[in-house]
Amino acid sequence: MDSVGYHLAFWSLAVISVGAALGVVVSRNLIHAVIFLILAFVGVAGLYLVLSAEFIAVVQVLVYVGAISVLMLFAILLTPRAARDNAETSMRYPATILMGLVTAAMVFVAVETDWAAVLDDPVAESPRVIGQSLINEFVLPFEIAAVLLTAALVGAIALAREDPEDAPLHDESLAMEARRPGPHGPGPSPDDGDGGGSA
Amino acid sequence: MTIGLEHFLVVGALIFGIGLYVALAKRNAIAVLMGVELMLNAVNLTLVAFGRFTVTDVALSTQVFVMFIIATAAAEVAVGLALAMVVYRNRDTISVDRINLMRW
Amino acid sequence: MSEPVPEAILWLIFFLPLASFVTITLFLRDAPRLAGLLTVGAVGLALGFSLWPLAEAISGDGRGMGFGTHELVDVGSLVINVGIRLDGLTAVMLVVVSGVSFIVQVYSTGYMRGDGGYTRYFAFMSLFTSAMLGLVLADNLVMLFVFWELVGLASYLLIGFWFHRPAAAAAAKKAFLVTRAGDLGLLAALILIWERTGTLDIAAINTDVLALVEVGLLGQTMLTLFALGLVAGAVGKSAQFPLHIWLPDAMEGPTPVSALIHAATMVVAGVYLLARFFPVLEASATAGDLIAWIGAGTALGAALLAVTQTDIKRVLAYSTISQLAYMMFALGIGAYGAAVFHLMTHAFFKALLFLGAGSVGHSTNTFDMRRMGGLRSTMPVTYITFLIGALSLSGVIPLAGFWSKDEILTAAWSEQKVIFAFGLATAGLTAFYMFRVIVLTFHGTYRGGEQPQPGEHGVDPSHPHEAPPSMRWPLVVLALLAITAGFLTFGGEFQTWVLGALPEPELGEFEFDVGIFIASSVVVAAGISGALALYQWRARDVAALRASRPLLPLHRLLENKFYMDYLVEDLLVRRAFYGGVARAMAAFDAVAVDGFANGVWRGTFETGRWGRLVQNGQVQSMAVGLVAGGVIIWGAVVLF
Amino acid sequence: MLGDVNLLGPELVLMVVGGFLLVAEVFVHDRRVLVATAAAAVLGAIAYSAVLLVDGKAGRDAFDGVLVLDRFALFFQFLLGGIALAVIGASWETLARFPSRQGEYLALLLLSTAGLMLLAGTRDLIGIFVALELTALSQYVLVGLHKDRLSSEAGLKYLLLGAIASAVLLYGMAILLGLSGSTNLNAIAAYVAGSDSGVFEALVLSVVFFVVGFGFKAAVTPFQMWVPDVYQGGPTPIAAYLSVGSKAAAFAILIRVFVEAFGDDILSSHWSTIFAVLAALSMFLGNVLALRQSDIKRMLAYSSIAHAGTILIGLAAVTADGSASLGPGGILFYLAGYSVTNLTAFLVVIAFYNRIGSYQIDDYRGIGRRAPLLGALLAFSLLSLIGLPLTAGFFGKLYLFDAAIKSDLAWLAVVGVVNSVISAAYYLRPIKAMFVDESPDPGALPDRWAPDLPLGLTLAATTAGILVIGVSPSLLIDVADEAVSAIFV
Amino acid sequence: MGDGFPILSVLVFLPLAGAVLIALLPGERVSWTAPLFRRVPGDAQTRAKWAALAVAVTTFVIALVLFVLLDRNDSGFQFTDEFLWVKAEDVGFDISYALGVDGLSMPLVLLTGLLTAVAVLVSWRVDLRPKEYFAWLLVLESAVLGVFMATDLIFFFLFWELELVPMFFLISVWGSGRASYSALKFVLFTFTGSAFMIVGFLVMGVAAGTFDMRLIQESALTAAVLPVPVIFAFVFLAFAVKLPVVPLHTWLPDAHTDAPTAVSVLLAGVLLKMGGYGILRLLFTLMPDTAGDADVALAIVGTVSIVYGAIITMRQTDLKRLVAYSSVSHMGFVLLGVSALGVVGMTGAAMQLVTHGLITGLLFVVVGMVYDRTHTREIGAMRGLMHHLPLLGAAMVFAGLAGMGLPALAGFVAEITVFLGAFGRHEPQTLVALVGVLLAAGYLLWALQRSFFGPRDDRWAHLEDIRYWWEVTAVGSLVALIVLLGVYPSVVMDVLEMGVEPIAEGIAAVHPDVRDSAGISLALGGGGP
Repeated sequence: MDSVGYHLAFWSLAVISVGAALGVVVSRNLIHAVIFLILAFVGVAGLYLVLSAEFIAVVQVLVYVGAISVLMLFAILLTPRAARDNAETSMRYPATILMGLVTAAMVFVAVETDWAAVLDDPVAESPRVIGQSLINEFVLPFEIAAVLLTAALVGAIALAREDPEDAPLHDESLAMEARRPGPHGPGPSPDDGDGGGSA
Repeated sequence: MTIGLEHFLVVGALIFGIGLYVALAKRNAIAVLMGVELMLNAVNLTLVAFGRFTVTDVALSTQVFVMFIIATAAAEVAVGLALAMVVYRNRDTISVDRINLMRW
Repeated sequence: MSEPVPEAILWLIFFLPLASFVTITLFLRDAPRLAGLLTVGAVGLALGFSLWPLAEAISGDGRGMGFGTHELVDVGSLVINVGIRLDGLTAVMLVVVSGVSFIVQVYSTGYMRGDGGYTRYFAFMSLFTSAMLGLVLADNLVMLFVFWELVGLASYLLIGFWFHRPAAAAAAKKAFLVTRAGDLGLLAALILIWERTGTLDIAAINTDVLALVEVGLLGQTMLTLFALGLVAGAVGKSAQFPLHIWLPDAMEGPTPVSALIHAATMVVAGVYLLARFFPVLEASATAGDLIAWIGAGTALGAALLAVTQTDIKRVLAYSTISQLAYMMFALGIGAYGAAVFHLMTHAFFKALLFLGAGSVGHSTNTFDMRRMGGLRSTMPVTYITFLIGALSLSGVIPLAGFWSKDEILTAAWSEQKVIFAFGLATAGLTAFYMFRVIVLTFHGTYRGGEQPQPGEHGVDPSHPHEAPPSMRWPLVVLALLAITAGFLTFGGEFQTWVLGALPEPELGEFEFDVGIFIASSVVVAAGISGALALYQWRARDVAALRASRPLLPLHRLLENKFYMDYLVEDLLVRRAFYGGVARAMAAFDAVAVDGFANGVWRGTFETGRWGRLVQNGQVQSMAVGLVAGGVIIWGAVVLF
Repeated sequence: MLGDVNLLGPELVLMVVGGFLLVAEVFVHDRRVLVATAAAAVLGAIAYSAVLLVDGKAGRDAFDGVLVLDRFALFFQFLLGGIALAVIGASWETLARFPSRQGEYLALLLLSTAGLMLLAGTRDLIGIFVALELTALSQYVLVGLHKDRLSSEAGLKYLLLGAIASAVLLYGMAILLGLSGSTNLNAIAAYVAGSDSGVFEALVLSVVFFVVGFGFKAAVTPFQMWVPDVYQGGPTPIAAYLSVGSKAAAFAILIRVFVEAFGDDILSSHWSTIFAVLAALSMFLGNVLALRQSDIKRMLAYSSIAHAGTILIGLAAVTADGSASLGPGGILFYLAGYSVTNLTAFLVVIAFYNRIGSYQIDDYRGIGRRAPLLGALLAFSLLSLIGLPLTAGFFGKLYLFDAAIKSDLAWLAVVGVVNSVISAAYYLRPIKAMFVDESPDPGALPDRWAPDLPLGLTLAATTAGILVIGVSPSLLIDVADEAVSAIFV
Repeated sequence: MGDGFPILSVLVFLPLAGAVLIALLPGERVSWTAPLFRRVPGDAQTRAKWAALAVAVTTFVIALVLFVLLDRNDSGFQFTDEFLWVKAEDVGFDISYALGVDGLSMPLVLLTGLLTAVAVLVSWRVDLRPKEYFAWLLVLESAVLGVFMATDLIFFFLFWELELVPMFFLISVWGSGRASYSALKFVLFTFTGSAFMIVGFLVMGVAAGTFDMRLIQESALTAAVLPVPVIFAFVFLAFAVKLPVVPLHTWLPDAHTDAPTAVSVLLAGVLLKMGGYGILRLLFTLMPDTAGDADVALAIVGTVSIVYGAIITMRQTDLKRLVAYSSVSHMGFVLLGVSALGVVGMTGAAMQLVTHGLITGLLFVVVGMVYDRTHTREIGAMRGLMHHLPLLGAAMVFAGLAGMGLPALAGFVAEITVFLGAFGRHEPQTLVALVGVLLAAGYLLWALQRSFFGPRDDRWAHLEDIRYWWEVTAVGSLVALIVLLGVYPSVVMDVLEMGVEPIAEGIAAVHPDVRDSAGISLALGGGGP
């Protein structure tokens, strides 16, 4: 269990996945960010292998690397006029602090909690078992998930496709544009005259 | 020392944090989605780790859980990207800084 | 020995004028003649009926006789009754009030003829008469207070009768407020006595209070406070210093009103009140001395002020104040009978004087003596009667005024020499200013009166003429009374009736002190001759005399009425209170109190307005809020 | 197994018909058919629940405890079914704006409703998660379905935030799973009851992440920031749906998880404090920020935040003593009352928008004179939101404040009443605009105001609801009480 | 009596029904009822006002009959009419629909009936949206009647809140000046107060296990989650706002100034009374011990209200505002009276409620009539109105005199009773309060002098005096009652005393030192605090 390979595998994979995740953060170009993301996914898949969850690892590679990442690449390519740089918003400072806090909290919990952990070999783990549990105790979530995927699929299609009535923007938004308060300050709302108990 | 549960949890925590940062700080909506995906991966990793290290049939339920998460994550991304497309069609941008017609 | 008066009769005396008031206001608004006649009739009947109780009182040596009481309010331990107390004092007051009122009503029918508010006038007059009668009939403090206020109301309405004159409206308000300031004292006394003794019945108070004091159940201080409250009320109503300032202004009312209300009846209510509670006053030395000194001071001060007035009614007004003060210090020094006696005589001759002044004004259309003169020839009856009144007031033997005043002086001599001195000086001054009035008004040459204001009814003053009979006869009757009323004192008759009203009645006796008689006569003669010398024969130039060094400051002082009006009205009320305190508080109310309430709301709304900035629509800021919330909560729970 | 499916009946009806609609939309374009089908489906679901109730199936659970059909779940099935019906009724004219997406719209509405019902009826973390995602994804699409600037923006915001929130929630679930070794709430409850201080931080972390995840759905401060934008941008019927439907389900699952799983004394003392604070925060933030809104949809959004706070009082009032069930009971009662009330308000807003094409309160000036009935209904619902007597809102607040006082949270009750005062200030503004102010140009106001039939019927129903609950609340009180007593076993 | 004919329910809901009827009268929007009213003559406004008058008068007559029938020897609630409304004992509160009148509430009910009728009369010329207007007036009456009759805390609160809605509309729609500002201010002030009140009620109900005000004992409240004084304060806040008590009074002048005449009449005439009534009915009945401890504070606040209010009134230049502020001063007497804790003081306070209702009602009626004619309320702008409006002027003078507590008029009886009752317990406060009487005379007479007296002013030549029957009726009835209560107060006072006695007994039970006067028998003289 404490074989060198095991150590090596864990550490390298951990470094890869975390490093790749950091790469998503630092890379200047969105495409590169996606590449790093894929790398991170792969790293996590490796960690699954280390955890001897082969089946999940496979799914991970298939779905994340195969589907999601590609999907994102497509999305990026489909939005040519949008900025391609991987820039950050003014939220980065609070985000940094928050990241620190959250990570700290999680690490604290991970380290300080006395988990009922055991180190001996895990119960044999096979796709079949998972499949069985899917159609036994977890059949209901399974059904729901199926519906969910359908819903998402159809929804995504409904959103993405061009419908005849969408040609002109809906007047609602135009009206909103017209009434939209200026970008600076809250802007005097039309009711400032008498909105309430004070005058 | 031996590689125990904590190690994987810490790795998960780190990835979660980084994902959070990406989600909170990146300007491009798609990048934000990437961040979310990272966070979900962290959760998955944590779950699988629990499945490996804490006894009983948790293994099953954890991995099943992960399955569901992966599935929904995919669905989420699909819908998200679709919405991003719509926004792009309307506004020629998917920068979260400019997606603020509505405020106050 | 006549048979006892049925209570109904007494009530009738009170209700007759009231009925006339109600009838007039409700039905006779458009029938002036009828209104006048009704009033005269009602009051006349009342007079007639009030002779019976008088006879009763005479035959019974004025012993008090109570009638059953009628419960008005009964709440918890508070029982408010209405009831009648009849004794010498009441009887005398009844006759005086209804009598003078009757005469004045007759006079008014002539005097007010052609005035727009004729009916209103008589309505108010009836109201006043009935209220005044009720006041003297009342057998308990609350009822007394009720009518006490009501006569004040009537006086307010009648002073402001010509409300189109700003001066009149102002005077009415002033009169009501100033007297009401005094009434607060009375009210306080009422509350206090009830709270302490649980009774409001006058007779009970007069007897039991003393009993309580003797057994030490009721503290001397409490008694004194009670007495002081009464004194305050009296000072207000009877226009004693420092609350005398309203009476001169009250002359804005029609002259008959001044005669009836502000000379003969209402203003003596204060004296009546103290006479009613004479035992209490006696029991509390402090209050007695206080009222004695107030009286003495007011008597002299008012007399001095009367000297400089040029308006005949104001002269009479100040003289009224001074005469009331006479009665006051009489009461203060314990000359109870004398005080009431003077009250009666004064009612007659002062009413006479006012009515005379009225008829003068009626023909000259002014009350400014500088525009009169020489009316002796054109208005003989008025002159003669006025002269009688003046002599009686000055206290010339054997007119009524002499006897009453003489008694007071006698009592003062035996009680308090200083006060006696005050009284004597006042007597001299009185004679002086009265003859000043006579000379300026009736002697010399006519100075042409005053043209009536446009839009007001008035006569052409160029040819003054004697008043119509309806105004002449009242003068004559009053003159007779002013001559003869004094003789009631012989043998202490009058005193006996009045003293009979006291808890332990005693017989009055007639005492005549030659020394005092000589003293007063000399002083009076001096006053009269002084006036004649100055104004008739012009021995000295008055104007120069006024300007002369020693007299100048005094004259200033008198012209400005000791600066009392200025002090009270301008400084105290207008500047200090209205312009100062009230203003500050109003500002405080608007800025601080209301401002606070509004401020809270304004604050909330502004928070709402600027707080919206948090929702800046940037999706990641929302996410930050979301996650931060979670972390903070976790930290909070784990750390604490 | 079949018995299990039977218990799943109501949701199944919705999911099946929903799926059918997705397909049918391709060849059926007649709005009447589609709407009728959807309505029928919801009615069928409700009927099914009724049958189950009458059948005495209440209290049974299925699918190895993943699904439970206790009175609590049934209560929410009826409530959510009613809400869905109302939303369908409200959507008639809205659908006309995207004819080629009517099918998806209705289908997703049904699916998300099914998800909400499952949420109220599941007792398993995985079940919770999947149900949550089902509703969430459908709602993301629904919000964006206008596909115009505002709608798409709202959809994207909702999705991004929702994704983050659910990621956080998932981490919480993961920890809980790792600790307790089970996804079943009962097992978790057992574990929590026996847990020692060594796992306290972890437990609290998962609890807090649950608060975040569910608080997001329930629109509780500080997880509420998406609410105004989404309500404003999304189709108004959907805004109405979110304001009552998601809220109801979110509170259902909050109650279930926190009472059933985290009901242990020490832990509950902690989270009841958390909820008390959050309740106060939500009320103040919602009400104060609503004061200056000029768009009535946005105003109602903030008000729904405030009401979420008020409802949270009920959870804060869960204490160890005998009256523990009072708070949750109050929540259920309040949710029912709030649903009818808020739906009425939104329905009138929709009716007005269909005529004047504006959500600006200032554009409501003078409407009360032209459309007295509609105006009166809006006014009535707003008064109910304030909590004036003889309305549903009154007894709701009474019930919750009563619960708060019973569990020694008088201060929270005071905060609550103070907030009702603040809320009065802005709820009165539309009323004033409609009935007091005069329209700047009365000529611009249309003559015809009558709403379309479905909306009219729905409006009548919801108004009746307000009145009934407001005048004789006893029945609902008993029902709510029974429902929650199913949780406290 | 509980199962007799539910006469009180009829009384409460008759106006409401009338309101509905009026709302359904055919008008510009309501057309479908037109056929039903084809026979009825007149336009919408005429129908509305006649209907309103009919309903109001009927209500008043019923109230009058009840007043006569009221058993003078039964100090409990009579004509009671109750059933369990909200049944939820397992969640811990039962709310009952419970109506009843006793000596304390009956006169106020009568007053409400009368003033509403008067309000309808003075609104005879209202032609702006008349249907809504009269409907709201009647709704208001129902709410107020309910407040005076409810014997269940929550039921009481229900009517207490209900009254806000009609007031909001009446002021903001038919008001003048900053109407909507004043309306909102009124609503928010009242609502703030009542918000705390309901908390107090809930705490009481939870502790006592019932909301029936006849069953709640203070002893039970000691176990409440809040200390009893806090409950007392919470509930008092609502009544203090309503009464109003300085410094919570600033809504009153605004509301009065901007409200239409009829609403001012009702506001001053009956709405303020809800505050005083509540203090007696709830605070003093349910928490006698605390009330007894709070007496000094109450007395001080009352005195401050009297003097402060009067002084502020002095400065007012708007006739209506002046009258409004005078109400602040007069309501102070109520507080002073109740703070005496004795029968006399509290009866005086209750009497003050009734008499002030009549007097201020009359004042507002007259001021309203003046405003309708001169279209100004600025005292400075008026002068010599008396010449052209003698009757109106007379009414104004009468009202003014009554307002300053002139004897033989209603106000005096109440005030002197208050003084007599309060002096024994609060000597300094009472003596200070006496000044209020003088000040009252000051501002009223001064206002009269400036507005009605003075030289003839031809600007007013065209004005017409009181001449229409509705004006005469409105003014005449009030005048007559003021005189009647002035010369024979027992008519009402005995009834009030009957209502107050149990309250006083309750207080005396826990505060043995309470007494009206030393002189139940003379032997007690000289004692006292």
